[in-house]
Amino acid sequence: MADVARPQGEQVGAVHAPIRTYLTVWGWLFVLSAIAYFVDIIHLTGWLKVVLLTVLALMKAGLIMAFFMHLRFERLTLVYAIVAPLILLVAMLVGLVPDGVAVFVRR
Amino acid sequence: MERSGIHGILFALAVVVLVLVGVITIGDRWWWLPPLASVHGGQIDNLFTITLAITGSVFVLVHLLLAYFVWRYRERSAEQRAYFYLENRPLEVTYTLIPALVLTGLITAGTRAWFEIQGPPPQNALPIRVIGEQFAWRFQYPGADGQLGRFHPRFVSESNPFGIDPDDPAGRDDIVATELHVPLNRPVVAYIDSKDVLHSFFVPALRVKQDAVPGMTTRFWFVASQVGMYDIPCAELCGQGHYIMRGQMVVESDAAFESWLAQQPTIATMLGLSQ
Amino acid sequence: MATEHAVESVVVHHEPQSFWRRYIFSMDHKVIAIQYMITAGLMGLIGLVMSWLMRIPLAWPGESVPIVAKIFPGLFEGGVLRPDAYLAMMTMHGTLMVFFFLTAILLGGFGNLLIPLQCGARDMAFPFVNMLSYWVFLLSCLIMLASLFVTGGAAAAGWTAYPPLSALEKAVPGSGLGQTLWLVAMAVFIASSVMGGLNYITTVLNLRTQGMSMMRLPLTVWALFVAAILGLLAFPALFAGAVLLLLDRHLGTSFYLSHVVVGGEHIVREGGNPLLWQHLFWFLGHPEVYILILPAMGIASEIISNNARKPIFGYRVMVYSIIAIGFLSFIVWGHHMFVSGMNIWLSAAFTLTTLIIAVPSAVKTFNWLGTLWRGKLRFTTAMLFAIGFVSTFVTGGLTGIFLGNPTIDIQLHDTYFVVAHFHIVMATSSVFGIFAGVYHWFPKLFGRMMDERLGKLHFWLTFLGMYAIFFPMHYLGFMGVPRRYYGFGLLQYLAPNTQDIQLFISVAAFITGAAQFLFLVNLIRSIWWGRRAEANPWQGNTLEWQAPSPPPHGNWGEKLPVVYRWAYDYSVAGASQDFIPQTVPIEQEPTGEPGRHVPLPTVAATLSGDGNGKPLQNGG
Amino acid sequence: MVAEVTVQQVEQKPSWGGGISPFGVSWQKLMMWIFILSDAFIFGSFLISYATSRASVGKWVDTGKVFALHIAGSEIPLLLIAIMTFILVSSSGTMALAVANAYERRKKETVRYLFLTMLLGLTFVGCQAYEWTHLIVDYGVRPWWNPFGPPQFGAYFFTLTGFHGMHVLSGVIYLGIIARQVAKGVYDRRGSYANVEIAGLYWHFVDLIWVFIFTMFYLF
Repeated sequence: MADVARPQGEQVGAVHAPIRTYLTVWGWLFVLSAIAYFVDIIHLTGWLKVVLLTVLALMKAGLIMAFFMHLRFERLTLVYAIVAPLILLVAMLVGLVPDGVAVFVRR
Repeated sequence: MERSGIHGILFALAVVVLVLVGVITIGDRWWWLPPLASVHGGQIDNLFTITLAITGSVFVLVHLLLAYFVWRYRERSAEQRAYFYLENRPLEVTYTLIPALVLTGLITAGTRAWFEIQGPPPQNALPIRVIGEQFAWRFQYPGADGQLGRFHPRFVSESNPFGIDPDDPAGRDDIVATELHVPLNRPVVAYIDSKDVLHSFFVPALRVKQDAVPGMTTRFWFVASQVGMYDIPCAELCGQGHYIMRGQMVVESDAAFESWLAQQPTIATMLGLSQ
Repeated sequence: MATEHAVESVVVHHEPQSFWRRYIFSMDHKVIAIQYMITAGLMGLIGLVMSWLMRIPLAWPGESVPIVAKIFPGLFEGGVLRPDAYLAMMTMHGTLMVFFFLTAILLGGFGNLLIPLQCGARDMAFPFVNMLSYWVFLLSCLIMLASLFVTGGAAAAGWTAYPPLSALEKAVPGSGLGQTLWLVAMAVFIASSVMGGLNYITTVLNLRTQGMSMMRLPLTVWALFVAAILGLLAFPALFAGAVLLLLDRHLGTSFYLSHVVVGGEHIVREGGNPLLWQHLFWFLGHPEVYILILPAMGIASEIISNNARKPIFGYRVMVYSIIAIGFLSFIVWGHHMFVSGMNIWLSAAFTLTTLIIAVPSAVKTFNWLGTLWRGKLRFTTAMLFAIGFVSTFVTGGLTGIFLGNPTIDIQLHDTYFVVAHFHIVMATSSVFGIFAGVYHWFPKLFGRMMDERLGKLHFWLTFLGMYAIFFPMHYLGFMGVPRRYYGFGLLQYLAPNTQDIQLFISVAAFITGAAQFLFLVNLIRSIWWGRRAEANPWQGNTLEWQAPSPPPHGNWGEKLPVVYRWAYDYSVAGASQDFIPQTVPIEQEPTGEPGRHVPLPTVAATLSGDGNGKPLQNGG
Repeated sequence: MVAEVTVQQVEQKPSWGGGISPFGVSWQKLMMWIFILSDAFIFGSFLISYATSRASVGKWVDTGKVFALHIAGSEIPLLLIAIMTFILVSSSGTMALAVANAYERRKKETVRYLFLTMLLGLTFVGCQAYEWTHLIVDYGVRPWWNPFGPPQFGAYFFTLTGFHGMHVLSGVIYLGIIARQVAKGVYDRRGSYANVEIAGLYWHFVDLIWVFIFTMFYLF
C-alpha cells in the first residue's frame, strides 16, 4: 500500500545497485584518473596521448553516467534520449576545430 | 458561417498574378546581375541560371497548384463533403526522391565549381595584398622580387598607414596604392587582410567576395576578363561608415598596368628608407 | 519498472481569487501564454517602428523628415536619420524580431497555450518555473529596451554581433554600453528560454493524457516539442559565446580579438579568432530560424487540415520531416560562413547538409498541397494566413537553394538577396503562422470571436504587402546591392532605378506596417465586445476544443479527458459529422487513424470520386 | 497485493501511449536530466571553443609545470590538480552513498553523507581558490596576459574553472537545502526521497564535467 501512495511517479520498487557496486565504481574512477595522470607525467606525446586520454575520459564519464547517475538502471529509451543529443557536440567539435587549424595556417 | 468562397477565388487570382510578375520580371531580366567581367564568374553565373530555372519552375508549379486547389475545392455548399484521404506512399516517396536527386545534382555542380574557384591559384598569378580598414581599401603590389612584404597591424602608424613591416627586406621595393589596378586576362591572387574589424572584399562585376578577417589572411584568386572600372564595396558590416567604404578597381591592358604601377610610390620612398 | 500516472497525481487547481495571483503572478499556463503574447507583441511593434525608421533614408536618402525627427529626437540630426542610428535600428530590429518577438510568441505564447491543452494536461509540469520563465523574459526585454537610451545608443553591430565590431568600443558608437546590455539581455533571455524549454519538453513527454500517444499528437505539439528541443540545445552555444564576448569587451581577453588599429589607436590583443564567434553564433543561429519556422509549420498544418475538413495528408511523414528538419538544422550552420574565411572543406560539408535539409521541407510543402486537394475549403482568416504561409514558405525556401550553394553564395552573400530570402521564409512565414494561430485560437483564449471581415482585410493587406516589400528585394540582390548600407550614393555599378525599387519597398513597408494596426484594433475590440464563442467554433478535433472557452485554471473538470483517436478524423466515411473529436470512443464513431482504420480506398475508387461511400457534392 | 495488480495493469499499456511516463521517470527527474543536457551544451561550447582557440594559437603552455607543487624541494607536476580530482571523485562517491541510503530511507545516513559531500565540495572550491591565488599572485597570470605564452591560456583557465567552480558552489548550496529537508523529515512525510536522487544527478554531472576539464585543459 505504501508503494501506491508514493506521489509523482517515483519508481515503484526501483532497481538499484547494492552499495558494494558504488564502492567498486568509485575505486575504478580513482584507478582511471591515476592512469590518466601517469599518461601525462611520463611525457607521452602526440596522437597516442590524445587517444589514450580521450578513451580514459570517456570511460570515466561512462562509469559516472551509468552507475552514479543511474542510467544503467533506467529504461533504454531514456539512455538514448540523453546520449543521442551529445552527438551534436561531436558535430560542433568537427565543425569548429578544423577551422581553428585553418586559422592557424593562415595567420 | 458566412460564405467564404470568394476569398478562395481572390487568393487564386493573387497567386497567379504573383507568378506572372515573377516570371515576367525575372524571365525577361528586368533587373539582373552586373555584366560579367571575370573568368570564374562564368561558372557562378551558369550555376545561378540553372538554379534559377529549377527553383523558378518549382515556384510556378507549386503556386499554380495552390491556386488551382484553392479555387477548385473551395466550399460551395453545406452538404459537400471533403474527400477522406490519408496518405499515398508511392506519391510521397516520389516527391521525396525527386527533390533529393535534383539537389544532389546541384550539390555536385556547386562543390565542384567551389573547389575550382577556391583552389590553389596558378603559379604565375600576380599576388596583391588587399588591406581593409575603416572605411577604405588599400593595396600592396610586389616589387621586382615578386614577393609581398610582411603586413601586421602593429606596424601601422601615421607615416606607415599600410602597416608594412619596415624591416622586411622583401617589402622595401613593394608598391602601395589606394586604387586597385589589375592586368587583363592574367591571374591575380588577392591576399586579404584587415587592420581593424571584419570587412568583405566584394567586386560585384567580377563575382569576387571574400571577408577580410583581422588576425588572419584570406585569399581569393581571379582572372579579370573585361577592361573597365569597377566598384569595390565592402560587404561585411564594418561600422558607421560601412556604406561609404568603396574602392575603385581598374582592369587594363598589361602595358597600361605596368606604366601605372611604375608611377606609384614604393614602401621605401613612403617610409624614407633606402631601397 | 512501472510508474504511476504522472497526470493523475497533479492536484486539481483551485481558481486563485486575488487579481494579482490570477492575472499577474499567475501560474496558469494560459495566463502566462497571454502575458508572453502581449509582451512579445509589443516588442514586435517596436521592431516594426524600427524598420520604418530604417526605410526612411533608404527611400529618400538625405531628405529631411522633420515630423518623424520630432518624435525620435535622439536618432535624427537635421531631420535626417543618422548613420549610426540607422545601424542601431537595424541591429535592434533584427534582435527584437527574431528573439523577443518571434521566438517568444511562438514558444512562450503558443507553446504555453497549446502544449498542455492539446496534450490533455492540467498545466505545465512545473508551473512555478513557467511563471519564472516569463518574468525573466520580461526582465530581458527591459534590459534590451534600456540599451536604446544609453550613451552611444543601442548595439549597432548587427543582430549577429560579429566581433571585433561588437567587441571594441571605438569601432562603432553602439559598441559601448549598448552592446554590453545587448549581450546581458541575450544571456538573460537564454536563461528564460531554457526554463521554458524544460517545461515544454517534460510536459509533452510525461504529462500527455491517457490514450494520447506520440503518434496521436497534433502537429502543432510535435512542432513546438521539436522547436523546444532545438532551443534547449542550441541556445547554450550563444550563451557561451556571449560570455566570451563580454570578457573580451571588459576583461581584456583575446578570445576573438587580435592586434588591431581602430581610429589610429592600437588595441593590443593577441591571437584571437573572430571566426570562433561566428561558429558559436550560428550554431545557435541556424537552429534558431527553425525554432521560428517549425511552430509556424505546425500551426499551419493544423489550421489547413481543420479548414479543409480533411486529415492532414501523410501525417507520419509530416512528423518524420519535423524531426529530420530539427536534427539537420544543427549541422548546417556553416552555410552562413562560406565567404568568411572558413576552411573550404567545411564549406563543402555544410553545402551537403544544407541542401539535404531542403528535402523534408519540400515534402512538407507537397503534403500541404495534398491536404488541400479535394477538400472542402473554408476560408476563415486563419485559413487564409495558413495558405499564405504555404506560399511564402515555398517562395522563401526556394531562394535558400541559391544561398546554400557556396559558389552562388560568393555573389549573393550579404546582398539584399539574403535579406529577401530570410524575410520571406522565416519572418513573413512565421508571422503568418502567428496570425493564423491568433485568429484560430482567439475564441478559446477569450471566449469571444474576432471580427472576420476586419481580419480578412488585414490578411489581404498583409499578404500583398509582404510580397510587395520582399519580392523586389531579390532584384536588388541580383544587382549586387549590399545589405546594411545606409545609402548607396557612392556605388556606380548600380542602375539608377535601384533607387525606385527602394522607394517602392519603403512605401509598401509603411502601408503593410500600418495595416497591422487593423489587427490591433480587431484584437482589442474583440476581447471585450466580440461575439460570444461556443466551445468549438471551428468544429475541431483536438482536445482544447473539448474544454470550455476560456478553459478554467486546470483546464478540465474533475476528470482528465481520455483520448481514443488521432487528431485528424475529419470527413471519415460513415461518421455522423465531418469531424470526430479525439475524446469520442471508437465504438461510437469510426476512425481513419493510420494503421487501425478501414483499408484505404483503392485507386479506382479514388478516380471515380466516391471512395468513401459518399459522393462529393460539388467538389468531385 | 494491491500494488502488484496496479503494476500489472500499468505494464500492459504502451509506454508512449499517454497517461504514463514513457521513460519511467518522474517529471522532476526528467527535468533535471534535460537541464543537465542543456548545461552540458554550455560546457561543451566552452570546451570546444577552447580546443578551437588552442588549435588556432599553435603553441600552448606546459600545464604540468604551471600546476606543479613543490614539496620537499622536488617538483611534482599537476599534484594539486590530482588532489582536486581525488576530492571531487570522492565527493561523487559519498553522494552516491547518500542516494543509496535515501533509497532505503535511512534519514540519518543520508544526511551524514550529504554533509560529507558538501564538505568535499567546499574543499574542492577551496583548492581552486588556492590555485587561482597561486597563479594570480605568484605567477602573475591574468585573463589578458600570462608569462607562459598565449594569453588565451589565462583566459580559458579562468573561464573554464570559474564556471565549473560556480557550479560546484551552487551544488553545495543545493545539497544544503536538500539535506535540511531530509533532516526535517519532509521526505519521510512525503514518502519519497526522490529529491535526493535528483540532486545527486546534478552533483555527478558537475563531477562529469570535471573529468573533461581535467583531461582537456590540464592533461592535453
